[in-house]
Amino acid sequence: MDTFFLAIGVILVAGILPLTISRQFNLMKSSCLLLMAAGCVIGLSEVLSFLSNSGEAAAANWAWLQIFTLSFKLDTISAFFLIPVFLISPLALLYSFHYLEKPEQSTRTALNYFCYAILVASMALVATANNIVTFALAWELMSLSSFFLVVYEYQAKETRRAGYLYFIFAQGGAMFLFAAFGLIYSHTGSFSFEQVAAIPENIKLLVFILAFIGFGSKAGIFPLHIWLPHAHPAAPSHVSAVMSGVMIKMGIYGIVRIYSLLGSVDMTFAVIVIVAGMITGVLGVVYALGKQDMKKMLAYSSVENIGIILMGLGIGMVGVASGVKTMAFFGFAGAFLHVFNHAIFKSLLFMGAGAVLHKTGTRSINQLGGLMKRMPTTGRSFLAGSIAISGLPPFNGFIGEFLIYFGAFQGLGLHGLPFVLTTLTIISLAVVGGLATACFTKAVGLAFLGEPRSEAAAKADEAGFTMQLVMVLLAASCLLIGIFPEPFVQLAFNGMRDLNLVGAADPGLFLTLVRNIAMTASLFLALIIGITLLRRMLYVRKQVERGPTWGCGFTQPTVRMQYTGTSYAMSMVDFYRPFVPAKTVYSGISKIFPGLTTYETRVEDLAEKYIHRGLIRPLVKYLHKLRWIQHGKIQLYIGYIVLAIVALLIFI
Amino acid sequence: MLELVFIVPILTGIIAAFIPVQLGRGVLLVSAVLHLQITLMGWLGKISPAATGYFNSAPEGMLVLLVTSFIFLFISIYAVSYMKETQMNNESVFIGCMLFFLASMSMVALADHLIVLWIAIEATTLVSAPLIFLNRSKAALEATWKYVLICSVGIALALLGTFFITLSMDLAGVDVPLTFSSLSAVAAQLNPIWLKAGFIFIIIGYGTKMGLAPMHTWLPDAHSQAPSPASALLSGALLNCAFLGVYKVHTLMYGAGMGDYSSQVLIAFGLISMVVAGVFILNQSDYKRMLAYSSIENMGIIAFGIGIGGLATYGAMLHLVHHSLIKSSLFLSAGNILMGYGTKQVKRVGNMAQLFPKSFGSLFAGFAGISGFPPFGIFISELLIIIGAFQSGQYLSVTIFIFSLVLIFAGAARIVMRMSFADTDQEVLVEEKMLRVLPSYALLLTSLALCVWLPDQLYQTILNAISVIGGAVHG
Amino acid sequence: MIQLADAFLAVILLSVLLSLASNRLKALVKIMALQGIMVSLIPLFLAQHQTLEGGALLLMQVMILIKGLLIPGMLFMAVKRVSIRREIEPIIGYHASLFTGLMLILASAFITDRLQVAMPGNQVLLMITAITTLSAGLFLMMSRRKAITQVIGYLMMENGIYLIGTALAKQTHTMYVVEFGVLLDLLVAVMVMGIILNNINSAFDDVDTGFLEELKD
Amino acid sequence: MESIISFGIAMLAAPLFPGVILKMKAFWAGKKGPPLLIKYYTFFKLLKKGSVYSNSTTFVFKMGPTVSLGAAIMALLFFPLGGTAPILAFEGDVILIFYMLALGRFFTICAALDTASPFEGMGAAREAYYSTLAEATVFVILVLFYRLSGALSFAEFFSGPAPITVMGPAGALLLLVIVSLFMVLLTENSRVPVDDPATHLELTMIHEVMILDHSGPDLALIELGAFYKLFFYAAFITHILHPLQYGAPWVNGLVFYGIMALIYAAVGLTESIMARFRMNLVPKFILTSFALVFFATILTMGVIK
Repeated sequence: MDTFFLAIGVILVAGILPLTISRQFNLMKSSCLLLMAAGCVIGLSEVLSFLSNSGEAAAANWAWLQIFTLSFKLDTISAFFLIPVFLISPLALLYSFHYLEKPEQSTRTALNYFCYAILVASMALVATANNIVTFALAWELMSLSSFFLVVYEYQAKETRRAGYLYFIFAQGGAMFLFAAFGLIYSHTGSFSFEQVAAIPENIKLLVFILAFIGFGSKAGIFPLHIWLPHAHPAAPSHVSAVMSGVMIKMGIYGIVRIYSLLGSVDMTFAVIVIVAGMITGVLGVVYALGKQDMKKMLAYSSVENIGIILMGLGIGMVGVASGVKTMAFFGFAGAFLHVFNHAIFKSLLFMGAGAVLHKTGTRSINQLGGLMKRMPTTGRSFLAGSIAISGLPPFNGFIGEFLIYFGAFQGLGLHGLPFVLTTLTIISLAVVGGLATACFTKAVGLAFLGEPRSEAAAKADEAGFTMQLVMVLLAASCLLIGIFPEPFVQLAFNGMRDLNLVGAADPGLFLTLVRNIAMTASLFLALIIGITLLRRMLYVRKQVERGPTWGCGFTQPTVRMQYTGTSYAMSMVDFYRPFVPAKTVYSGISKIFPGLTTYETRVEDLAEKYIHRGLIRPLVKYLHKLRWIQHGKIQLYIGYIVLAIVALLIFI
Repeated sequence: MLELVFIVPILTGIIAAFIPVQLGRGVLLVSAVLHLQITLMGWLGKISPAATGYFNSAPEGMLVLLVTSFIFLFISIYAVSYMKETQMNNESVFIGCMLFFLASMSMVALADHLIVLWIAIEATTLVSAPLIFLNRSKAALEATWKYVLICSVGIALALLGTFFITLSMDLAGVDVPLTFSSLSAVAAQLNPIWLKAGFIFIIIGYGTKMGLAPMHTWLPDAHSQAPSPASALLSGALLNCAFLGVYKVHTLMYGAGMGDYSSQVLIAFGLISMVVAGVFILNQSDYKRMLAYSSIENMGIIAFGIGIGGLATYGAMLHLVHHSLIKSSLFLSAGNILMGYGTKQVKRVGNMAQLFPKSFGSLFAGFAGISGFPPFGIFISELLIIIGAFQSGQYLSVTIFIFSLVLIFAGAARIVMRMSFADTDQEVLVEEKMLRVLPSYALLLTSLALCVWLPDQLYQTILNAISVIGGAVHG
Repeated sequence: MIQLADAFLAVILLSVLLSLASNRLKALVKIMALQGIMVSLIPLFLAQHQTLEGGALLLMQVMILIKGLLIPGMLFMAVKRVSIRREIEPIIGYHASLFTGLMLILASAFITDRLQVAMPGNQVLLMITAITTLSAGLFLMMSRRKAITQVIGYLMMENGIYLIGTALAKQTHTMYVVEFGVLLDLLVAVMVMGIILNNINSAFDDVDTGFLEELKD
Repeated sequence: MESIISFGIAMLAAPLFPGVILKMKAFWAGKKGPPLLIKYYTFFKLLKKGSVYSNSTTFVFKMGPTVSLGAAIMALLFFPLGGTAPILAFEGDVILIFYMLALGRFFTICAALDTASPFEGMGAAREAYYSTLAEATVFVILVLFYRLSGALSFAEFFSGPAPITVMGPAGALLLLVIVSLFMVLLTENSRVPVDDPATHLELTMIHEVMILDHSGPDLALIELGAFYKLFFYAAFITHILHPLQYGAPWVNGLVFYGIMALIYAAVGLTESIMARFRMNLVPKFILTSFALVFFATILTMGVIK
């Protein structure tokens, strides 16, 4: 545990140091980076060695403010969730070296690094916090620091709006958590997490629901996700990478943690999680498909992946509740692994989108195109990330999804509700998988392939060195994990050790399965290489020419005739119409010789629309009516006092 | 002779009225330091009240005294710079009234006798009225008028309540001095009906002063119109003093076995205050009024916490301390902003992060603190109150409580973000002077420091204060 | 003696009703002076106050001085200076006010009746008068537009509180403090209000509270 | 060894069967039609040619044919062709296979978008759309099969002691599956009524329009991949129709290819008697297939305890 705190200390120093030397811009950046890397490596080594040894959970306690203890415990679940924290954070910071390259904004950059370090440290503390107060403290610090990171580019109105929305959701979610904690405390009479399992069953359910809402608002569960597609695009890309890749996983961590603490085998928990997961997954990906803003699309895709993770957890919970051990085991393992994998490819994709934004100044897919030639490294990495996030073999995204599928299939032998749930989960996973493929073919195909749709895209060039380096690293690890999944699955496996409900399942089945997948993946790669070689041979001494694209008889095709993101996605989005309201703005043609006409289709977020229309607006309206009470008339003010007395005297 | 805490400021206040203003500023600072020193000596047990029939050093009083004294020191530092820069024309009135104000509040903190407490609270109204009226604008006039009239009515009712308590003594045939310390010993014998009536009138009366809705109506006007150091004092110290009155009567009720009733009343007032504050913080256009409503909210939180009992009382007391520190800091920042931008309108202030970075820092930190983000203390107090409320099974109340917290947060965040980040065409009129910025940071840092390390003596004092009403901490 | 006390109380009640019906400010101030003196004299006739000490007597004299002369005198000056004679269009009209006054008396009688069990001595009329005065004072503050009338309402309310105090409390060691408190309160509060009144007048050329409704949300 | 031979035969025979479709269509149209081996001829003709690449394209364009062919071959590797054990099999391979096919589609779509042609974009969008729906159907079929066999592998579905077949105890349910799988076959392989590979109007195509810019050996690889994919689906249906458990491998093989020919003929028949759907009817068509298997799956809740 000491090593862990050493790591936290180093990370904090990495944050504080830039504040003192913000004048030397590059020195500041590199020193912060070095310290952060050092801290994270220390932390990572501690965590990994902890995971690989079957040691007891390490704990540390300090007395704080007389009545509290700051209590930390490193068990395998925390350790597993710490891996992305320590892995992605330094990489994203390295990426930011070339991303934040305005020396005139050195103070702001320093502050950004400071908040970044606080965020990393607080995430690590969230994952190890072992009592109510410690958890709440770390959680709130995490929200606050990430808020500052989101509003980094505060000049833009959009950013301010996004920051505001995030702030509200962060605090609102925290309040639900506090409520859950309050409920826990009221039954255990202690701040500690240890006795949580002792509270009555019906209260457990309430605690779980409250905590689920609280954590869900951080993780981005539908319909609590609406801050996500605003905040992630608004934040600088290294921050979105960490927020999307790592921070929202803390919400998942919270759900896993509270589930494990409650230690209840009630099916209701599973139903809640699985249903939320299905809705989140399917709607997340449909919205992602409908969005033409690259970072927004990625944000919705994070929502989708949270849905997949929840489905995995839900399958695990169904397994626990109905006593099917393999199902439980595979469900949780899949969810855990997907947490890890998603951290890698989502941060990769955000970095790719960030590089594009950095070089072209636009996030709109409809303005991009042809970047694969202009930004080859970024393009290739983004392609790798896209395949991975679509859950396709032989990349890492498939492994997690496969485990979840496998777990879900194990549940098909059940009867009644569990059977229906697992069937629906499998269908949802399939639909999500298909749509994710559609979504990311759109991203790759329209932003990186084809011809540039705007001047800015045509003039783009490759991103800075550190940015490329990080992306290549991440892309390589996507493929690596896909082909050699065994150690990583083992990691997830070890991570679940302290998830007391699951118990030890048969690792043999697991490992055979994983080895089979690995073998198939390698075989597939070999096959592809083989076919490629064959293709080379077929082209030996053949005439190969270059020419314009076949225009099907159109003599003067322009780049503007290319399919856009909107047109690509619209029929699919249309299919989900009632849940995905699309708004069409069409100016129409009224004259014989039509002038400038516009046609635009936008996908609106159902949750956002209805929360705004059905909740916020009426609430504000009715509260606004109450403002009458402060009307400035002193006579009535005295009347209030009299009224208060009368009211109290009546109730005497 | 702990009475020195109010005798000294009275004397220096009188002196300040007769000497040149430059010296007066010095007198203000010296008195503040002296006051803090006497307070600390009182805390260390070196001196205790001499007129024991009228004053005593009850733990809750000592807590309020310390907070008042502490923030007064920083406010006076700020005020010195503020006076210089605003070219205040009636500075001696300002200094004198500040000192008298301090004296009257210290007296409230020490008062043990019911009537002395009442007199002292009434005195706070009267000596602070000139502070609010200092600008001599029409709006200030209106605010002062409302302040004086509404508070006077409220306090007159509190007097009636005090009569009822003496009556409850007489009817029960209890013959003890009319002090809280002796009454609480015999509280169980008091006539319950008249004690209850007394409680009602006193909570209405002092509640008016404390800013509990629906008797809060004067507060936003007064706090927004007063010059910023005075607003800081009004919000940070005066409200606590009024709360002290409510709290002491609540202890009597608790002692008499009617704690449930008074708790319910406190919870109700607390929640109404929070909801009302939420209503007005949402879409508020004047940032000083926003802060004023936030004070109403926080008084509501304190009342709620006290009403809930148990763990929440500890939270409420902590909340009192931290709210005073943070809110006075916020009012000082608001003063800087007002000087810098020359307007109280939220929509005309903007881009503070760039134009007004130091005040931006203190404003935003203060906002984060008041909204319950760590590392500031309100995080702990709110958490404790919520936990306490769950523990006592007040599910409906805690739902409203959380709802209003979120509501207020949403409203305040909008305003603060608009001021900090949005564009503005307003020019900055005055630069940020160190002397005006440091006090608000110092106050925030104190809250932060108390969140890292709470002196045992402070902790013990809070425990002593709340043990009377059954408040305790476990775990 | 008791009859005399009742007569005094009747006069006080009458003054309350009169003040509710009066639209002339000068008359109102005069009524208040009368009421103040009557209220100050009441303790003389009460059973539990039979043995008046020197201190109490002195205090009573001071009270008469302040309530009967000083404050009304000040108000009178204020009325003169602001050169307004009438209360314009009260929020609740004079007839209605008068009617409300009567209702208040009824209500007070009802409340007193309810409280009977818990009261010391047997001062039913005193209690009725006290509550009426108190509530009428509040009513006056709520129903009139001129700031000066509101000060008068406040005075009336204080009178009521003082009456309740004397009615309920025994002449014990606490009493001096009570009376001292009331006096201090009255004196300082009304003086502060007077100053503000003056300022209101010079700022707005009127003391109509209609001008004082700018601060709102 | 048996498996490898069987696989080899399949690899070689796959281009033969599309010829059956053409013959069938010609028969119904009263024409003579192209020779049965037409697909082999065109394949070798294409291999001999060179290629023209669009200026817009990148390496992704060239990866399209490679990956789609690779994915289709992978699918056949795991399939128990003609009752022989597949070359590769493990628990859960079905999931992997269908995801492999999705990977092939991913690259086909990307390759189409790489050309910057509006028509190819259109085709890509349709392909992506319809396959998301078809995928759901496929996975419900897997759910049903798991219910029936308790396994997640083609080998165990069809070659175990209790193979899944219409002749088996749950035959009635499987009839529904066959119908729906046939619909998936039509969809995934771009046959009429979902798509018309023989039309002339690019606007109405799906798969054909996506590969407009491919030429020479690239096109040949794509065609080959398409044959294998079609073969895979047809084999899938064949196994459900009839359990290939005659003991002697060559009997199995003969029966297998006989039924295969029938299925291809059925495809040809469908193409002859039906016209291509309007685009907005296609989703309904696929959803029908989904509904059929979903219904079957729900029925298992009662039938199989």
